[in-house]
Amino acid sequence: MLAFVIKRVIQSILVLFIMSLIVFSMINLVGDPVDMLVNPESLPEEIDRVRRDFGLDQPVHVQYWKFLTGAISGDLGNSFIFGRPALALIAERFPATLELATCALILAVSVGLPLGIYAGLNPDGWGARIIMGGSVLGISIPTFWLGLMMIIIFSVFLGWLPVSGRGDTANFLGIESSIFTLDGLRHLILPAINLSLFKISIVIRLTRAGVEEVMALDFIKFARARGLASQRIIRAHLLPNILIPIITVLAIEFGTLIAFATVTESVFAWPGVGKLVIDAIVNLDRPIVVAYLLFVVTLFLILNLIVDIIYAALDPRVRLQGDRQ
Amino acid sequence: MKVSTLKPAIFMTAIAFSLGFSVSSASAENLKVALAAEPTSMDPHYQNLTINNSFATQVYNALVLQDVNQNLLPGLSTSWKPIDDKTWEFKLRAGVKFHNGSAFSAEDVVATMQRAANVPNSPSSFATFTKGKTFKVIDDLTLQISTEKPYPFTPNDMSRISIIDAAFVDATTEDFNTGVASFGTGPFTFTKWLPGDLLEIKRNDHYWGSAVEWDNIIIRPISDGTTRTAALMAGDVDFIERVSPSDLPILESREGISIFKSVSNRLLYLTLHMTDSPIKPYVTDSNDKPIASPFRDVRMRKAVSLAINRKAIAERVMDGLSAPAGQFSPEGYIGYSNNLKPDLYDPEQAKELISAAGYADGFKLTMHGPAGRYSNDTRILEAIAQMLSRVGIDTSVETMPASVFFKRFARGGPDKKPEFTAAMSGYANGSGEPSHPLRIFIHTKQKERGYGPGNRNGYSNSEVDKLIEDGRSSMDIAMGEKAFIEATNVAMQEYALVPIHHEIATWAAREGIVYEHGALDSTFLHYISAKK
Amino acid sequence: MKKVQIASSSFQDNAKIRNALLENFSQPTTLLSGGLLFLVALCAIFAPLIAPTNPYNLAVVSIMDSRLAPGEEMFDGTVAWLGTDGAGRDILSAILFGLRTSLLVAVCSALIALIIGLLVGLIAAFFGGRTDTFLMRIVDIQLSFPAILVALVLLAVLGKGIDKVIIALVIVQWAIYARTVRATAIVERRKEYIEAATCLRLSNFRIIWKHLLPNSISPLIVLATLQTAHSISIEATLSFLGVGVPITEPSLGSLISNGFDYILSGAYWITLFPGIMLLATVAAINIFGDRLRVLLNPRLSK
Amino acid sequence: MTKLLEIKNLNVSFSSRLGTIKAVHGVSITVQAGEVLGLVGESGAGKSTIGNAIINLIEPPGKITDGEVWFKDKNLRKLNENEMLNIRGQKIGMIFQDPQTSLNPVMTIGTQLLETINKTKKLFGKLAYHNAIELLQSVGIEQPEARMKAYPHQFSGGMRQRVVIALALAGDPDLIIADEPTTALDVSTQAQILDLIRALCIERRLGVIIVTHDMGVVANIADRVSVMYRGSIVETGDVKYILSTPHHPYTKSLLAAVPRGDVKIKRFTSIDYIEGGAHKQKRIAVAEHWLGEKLVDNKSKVAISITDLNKKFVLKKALFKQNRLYNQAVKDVSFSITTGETFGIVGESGSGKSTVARLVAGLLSIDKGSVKLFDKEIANVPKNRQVVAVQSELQMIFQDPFSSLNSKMSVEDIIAEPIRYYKTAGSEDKMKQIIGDLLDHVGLGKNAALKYPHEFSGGQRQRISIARALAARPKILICDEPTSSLDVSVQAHILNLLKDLQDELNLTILFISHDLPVIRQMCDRVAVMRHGSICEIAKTNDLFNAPNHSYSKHLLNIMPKIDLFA
Repeated sequence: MLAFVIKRVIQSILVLFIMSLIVFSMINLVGDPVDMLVNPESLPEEIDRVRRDFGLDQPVHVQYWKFLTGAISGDLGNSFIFGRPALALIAERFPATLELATCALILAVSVGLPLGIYAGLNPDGWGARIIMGGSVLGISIPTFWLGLMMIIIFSVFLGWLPVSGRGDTANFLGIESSIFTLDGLRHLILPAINLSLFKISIVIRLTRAGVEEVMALDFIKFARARGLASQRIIRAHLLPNILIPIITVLAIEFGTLIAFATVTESVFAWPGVGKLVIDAIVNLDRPIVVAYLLFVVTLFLILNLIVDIIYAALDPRVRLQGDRQ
Repeated sequence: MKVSTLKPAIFMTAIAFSLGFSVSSASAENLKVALAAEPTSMDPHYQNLTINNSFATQVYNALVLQDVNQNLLPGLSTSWKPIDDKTWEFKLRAGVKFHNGSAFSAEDVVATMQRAANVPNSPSSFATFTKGKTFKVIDDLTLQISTEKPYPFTPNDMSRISIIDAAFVDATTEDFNTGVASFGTGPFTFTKWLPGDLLEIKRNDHYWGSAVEWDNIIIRPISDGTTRTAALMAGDVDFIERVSPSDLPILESREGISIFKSVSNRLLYLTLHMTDSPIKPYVTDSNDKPIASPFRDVRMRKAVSLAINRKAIAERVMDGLSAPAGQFSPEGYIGYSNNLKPDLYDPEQAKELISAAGYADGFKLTMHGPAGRYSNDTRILEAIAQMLSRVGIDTSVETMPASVFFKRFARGGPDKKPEFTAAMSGYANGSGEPSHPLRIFIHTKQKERGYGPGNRNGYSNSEVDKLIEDGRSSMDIAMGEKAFIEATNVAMQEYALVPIHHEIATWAAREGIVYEHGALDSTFLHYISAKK
Repeated sequence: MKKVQIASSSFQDNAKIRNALLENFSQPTTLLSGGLLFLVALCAIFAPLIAPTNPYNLAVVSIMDSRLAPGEEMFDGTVAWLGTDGAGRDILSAILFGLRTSLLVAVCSALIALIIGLLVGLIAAFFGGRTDTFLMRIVDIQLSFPAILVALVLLAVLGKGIDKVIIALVIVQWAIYARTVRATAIVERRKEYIEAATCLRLSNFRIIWKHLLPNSISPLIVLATLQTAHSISIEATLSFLGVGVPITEPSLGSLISNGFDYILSGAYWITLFPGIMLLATVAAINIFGDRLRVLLNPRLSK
Repeated sequence: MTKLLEIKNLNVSFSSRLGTIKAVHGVSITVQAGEVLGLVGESGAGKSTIGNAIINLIEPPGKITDGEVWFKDKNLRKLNENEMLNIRGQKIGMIFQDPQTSLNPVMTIGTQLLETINKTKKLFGKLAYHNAIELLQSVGIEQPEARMKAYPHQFSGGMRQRVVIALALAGDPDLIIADEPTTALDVSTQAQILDLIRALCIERRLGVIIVTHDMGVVANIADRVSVMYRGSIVETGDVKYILSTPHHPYTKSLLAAVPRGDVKIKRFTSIDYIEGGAHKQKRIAVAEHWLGEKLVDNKSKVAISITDLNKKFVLKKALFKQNRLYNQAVKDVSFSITTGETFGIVGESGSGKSTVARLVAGLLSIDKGSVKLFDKEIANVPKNRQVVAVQSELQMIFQDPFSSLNSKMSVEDIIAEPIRYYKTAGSEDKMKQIIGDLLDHVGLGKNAALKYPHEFSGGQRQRISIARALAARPKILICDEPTSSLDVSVQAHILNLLKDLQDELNLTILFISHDLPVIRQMCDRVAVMRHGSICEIAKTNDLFNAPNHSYSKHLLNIMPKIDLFA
């Protein structure tokens, strides 16, 4: 187990290193952040000063080396635009994204799982057809379009829910979140649904596939032959066996939720990391883009690690080794 | 609710308290505003950026203020005058106190000037406005500013720098962001800032000028235009800026919404390359062979201008939110020339000019422009491409994110020269100083003298250059403006740039709120008031 | 454990497979989605022939025709049955041409990504050991980048253009294919027919090409369908976020996102019709892919 | 004796759009308490369907179309699903074929036992726990308290099957239906499990139905036997009687096909009753044929010579060598095979016999030792042309007929591959003719060439595999359990074919099998393997008559014997 974790950490650091190299050189190719920053009325020497101050006058490899030495001591550089540490900016915005993604995930599981089980157990019924048809729609509708439609319908025409922003937050047990206020919840509903819809569909499909697969296995048949009632078979034999793969997939999906929140956040003006990073990409605020990508990749790597550990904890057959497969 | 006298210490505590535990109950005196962008910092000297500057005017004052049409008004300085060719004297306002209670004096100005030019990590500093100026304190309320050469625009420059308490001359940008140092003399005090989410300011009850009527203003940044409109319609906010042109009809038809429009000084223009060698093959003949830029010929530039149906763009693309332009300034604005009118749509004459210039067989042109930088920028480009295609210039459009566009626009070609043959860009005069656009875009490029940094098409006319330089060294402002207008006349008739239109700035609010608006498209919150 | 497979009568097996095929292909959903897909493909291929106008020809499109409601007549007399967009393009024509662009982007990127992924996956599975570890780590790196962000950054680097969108989507997708292929191929690799081929001392290339590839490709076909649908969606999202195809040659996605600016002003048709087309196309591909999966996986078909 | 179960005229059919397949028709059987009924037949005969039909667990689209199932005095067909729940487990227990998949992998054995006891005996808490412990003891599981907490994967196959039996017994049923209960087990475990079932049957006076394809199992355990053929019962009677004097031609041929462990016979008697679709073998004159062209130049007397062969697999990877765990699959194995000889390796699963085959074939890398084919060293030498040439004279027939053929290639392409690759035929036409001849020779007929593997049954596929091997014109053939997944009747055909080929082509054969009777019929000499090492190498007759090594004796002892006939 320890060897496994150590090996993973080493691999992860390698991945992060390569990734930072790619992102760094890629962003450098794009444009010149100075053009975006300096006011056009400024004097030419002002442009040179900014370039010098940000170290942009140096060759890329020198800039990268500086970044790398800084990164080792936990400093990913200051945002060009905000002049503040990129990591601090991300950390500041992250709770909002986390809150959104968590709600979306909870929605995805609490809606997707029961529907998927139902569809898997009654594969030929009308209910299952409707559920599976719905899940195809859920996968097919682009998130942004749905988000905009939801704003039009629920906020503008019906006026039920607010259009954008995060709403009031409150502190509960040390967690600052908008879940704890009515206003916050009202703000959260639309973005969370918007973000979760795709995942609900994924969960439905995964669950259904899992149910169909497990139900065909011998041990289910044997359980029936032992005279166990269907209720018991579903609860005690089917569920644990489908939950293991689903939980592990969900952990990874959580990572993509956070990454995909970018779209939802820009539709609903949700003050999360996604919006920050879109703006950073547009404005070539390289430190933020690099820091964010490193942050997300780290998150993915950690989630992956957690997934493997959860898997080992849930499935008695699996033992962690130094190798993944 | 008016607090007449409050001890500074208590006041400080009150601010500190409100920082930690803000009360967000919605009362009638609170105003909720959605802006298209938020400042990048609460430090008024951190970045010389339009949104930062317009927000800074809420919390801070400069020596000289500008009204919504960029006319200069007394601010922390009550009057100013040149005492010789190289020196301006400013009389300062008496009895002004910073939000933290300390009194304002000439020392604060000197300290501010020192800080403004030297903020570490500033992505765009205010050094431009302090460079070459020496500040001399005569007494508490008198200040002399001297320059190396005669310079008539010192008051304009002074309108750009927010004055802070000398006690915070060494404060960091972070101190301003957290509110530790952000004490100005402006109509509002800074309450809290959750970047990306909201920004709160509170009325300064001790403001020296006319008081504002809102207890608190809550600003939410909503960058998407449709979402902003939806937020107003849904009642989430009371006031929005920059209504999307396409959303205007529905807002206008809706009960309980007022709309404010005015022609702004934001100009959209085409620049056409006019030196010998094409920098990249963005102009080709019908066999796709690169050719030299046809726009060296003034007839071709004129043809392009005549081929553009500005009225159609205003009506069809901008939903009426643009005014056809023939020069940098909109009518009634500094530097406006009465001799210049926007070109009228005349495709026939355009075709004739093209034939006369020898391009009757047509050619292929790729136009470039930024995406999402200006209102409807890509759509305008597309419309222009349609129009040019109709007079025989087979035009295609390439748009890109602003960050990429501006780099290539300025230095994308070989030897770090401008890359595009035809490109669309925008301009708005920030300082209200009339020579500004001429110095940047029209004057022959002379980097070391600070002339022509934005001259990307190689336009050069020594007569125009001389007029600009003369005007800029005359302390007689009226004389100077005449020279600038003359320079503008010549340059525009030679199509140094092809102006398209001035954007019409828009604001919308729920009924009962009025906004005093002018040629600036930024939003100044203290100009929002309740209808009496 | 000894593996004991009960050799059921082959003829019965055959009948089962054929049965499954027939049953699947005659199901209304399959027929409907397949038919729709066919229609969509036809529309895309023959767009220049069937579209009333050419929305990509700027000399024809006129801004004076902008935002006509469905059924109104354009300047040149053509009736815009589905209305026109903000630039004066006939929506019906724009949908047909946009569909072409969207499908081109999706199919090309899916195909190229499939080929790259196939190669990497097969090589990793066949040679195993260090080669496998090395290639799969690269796949891991690629997969740990969130797709939408990679595409965003890439397009910011590359600029707009159909070719660039395709490149971005390929980079985003290839690893998924590689991983899927490897998973299948590694199972196939252990099967005895590969050992038999090794016994014949065939070259590695031949074994991979003739034996491993044909047997590892079927899950990819399903994946490719679903990824195609997904690509269309991603392309639309990218266009929404401001990177993507050039404005003068809109895809379905950019039509929708452009049209969205007008929805509050009542010009619903600009975003609605392309939206419906997008939804129908993506849903049809997804349903078809789903059916295909059932079909190609005999275990799932009853 | 009282009738415990009586099935009258049972019909089961599977319907689909293409028509209805009658899986079971007109089946009537009875089982008495304390009696073991063997239900024997080859795959696809419908015997498992009967087992499922009794407790009404037929999966759709299968359906019982007619018949009655009387259990004691109840007609089970008249009961609804709720009433059936009280029959299943409580009155009738089931045991399935594969203990690996019969148990929920993520639930402890204890929980699975307790939930069954809760349901069937209505016992809870301590009482249920003690009952579970007792059950585990009764099926011969040691340290039951500790094992209660274990998960299925922590048991060996045999132990797991005992747990399955315990689960089946948990409700004190009167009847046990065991569906191929020992097929997935090793020979020695198989014997133990059968003994256990027999013992329980006597002890608890259970009625038992054993569904099996293995005549040996029936002979060992059953009191009476019903022989099934294509959904019908062709013959029922006392085991001894049926085995010694079968009446129905199917039963006769089935028995004739069972390899005998007691005496070696030249060929299996030809059985035409079974593989209905098989062609009459059309022999070709090998000596004058392309196939025999290279036969003359027999370079060496020793075809295969192996010394001190070693192979280990990594079980657990670790960063440091000393932490790694290995499985020594093959340890110091040496033997040599003379040209034209059939050499057998026999052993239980995991004994390393297949690994030896793959090492010789060059499919696995060799850790240590030497392998010579016709005096040419192939172990750990660079792959030059000569090595490849000698290696390609060795071909292999694999165990699983389903995975050993590339299903995406036509039979013609499969067989043509070596001919095309090495360009041994001269022309395409010549090649087609050769393929036709080969197919004729292995008894499939020319027409098979254009079909695909999935159109053939297991036995036919094994013939295709043989034709493919022949197309490479091998001198050595390695057969790795070539018939272990085939029905006995088909097995007999394939073994006959291999014998013929060896005679005609003077092939050297390395024959791997776990099945002693098959070894006896096929091999000249035999090596007995256990835990990666060879225990004993002997002439086949000597080994069977007078084994030296104790393990050989043990193996021979537990070999299922059908010595009732003759």
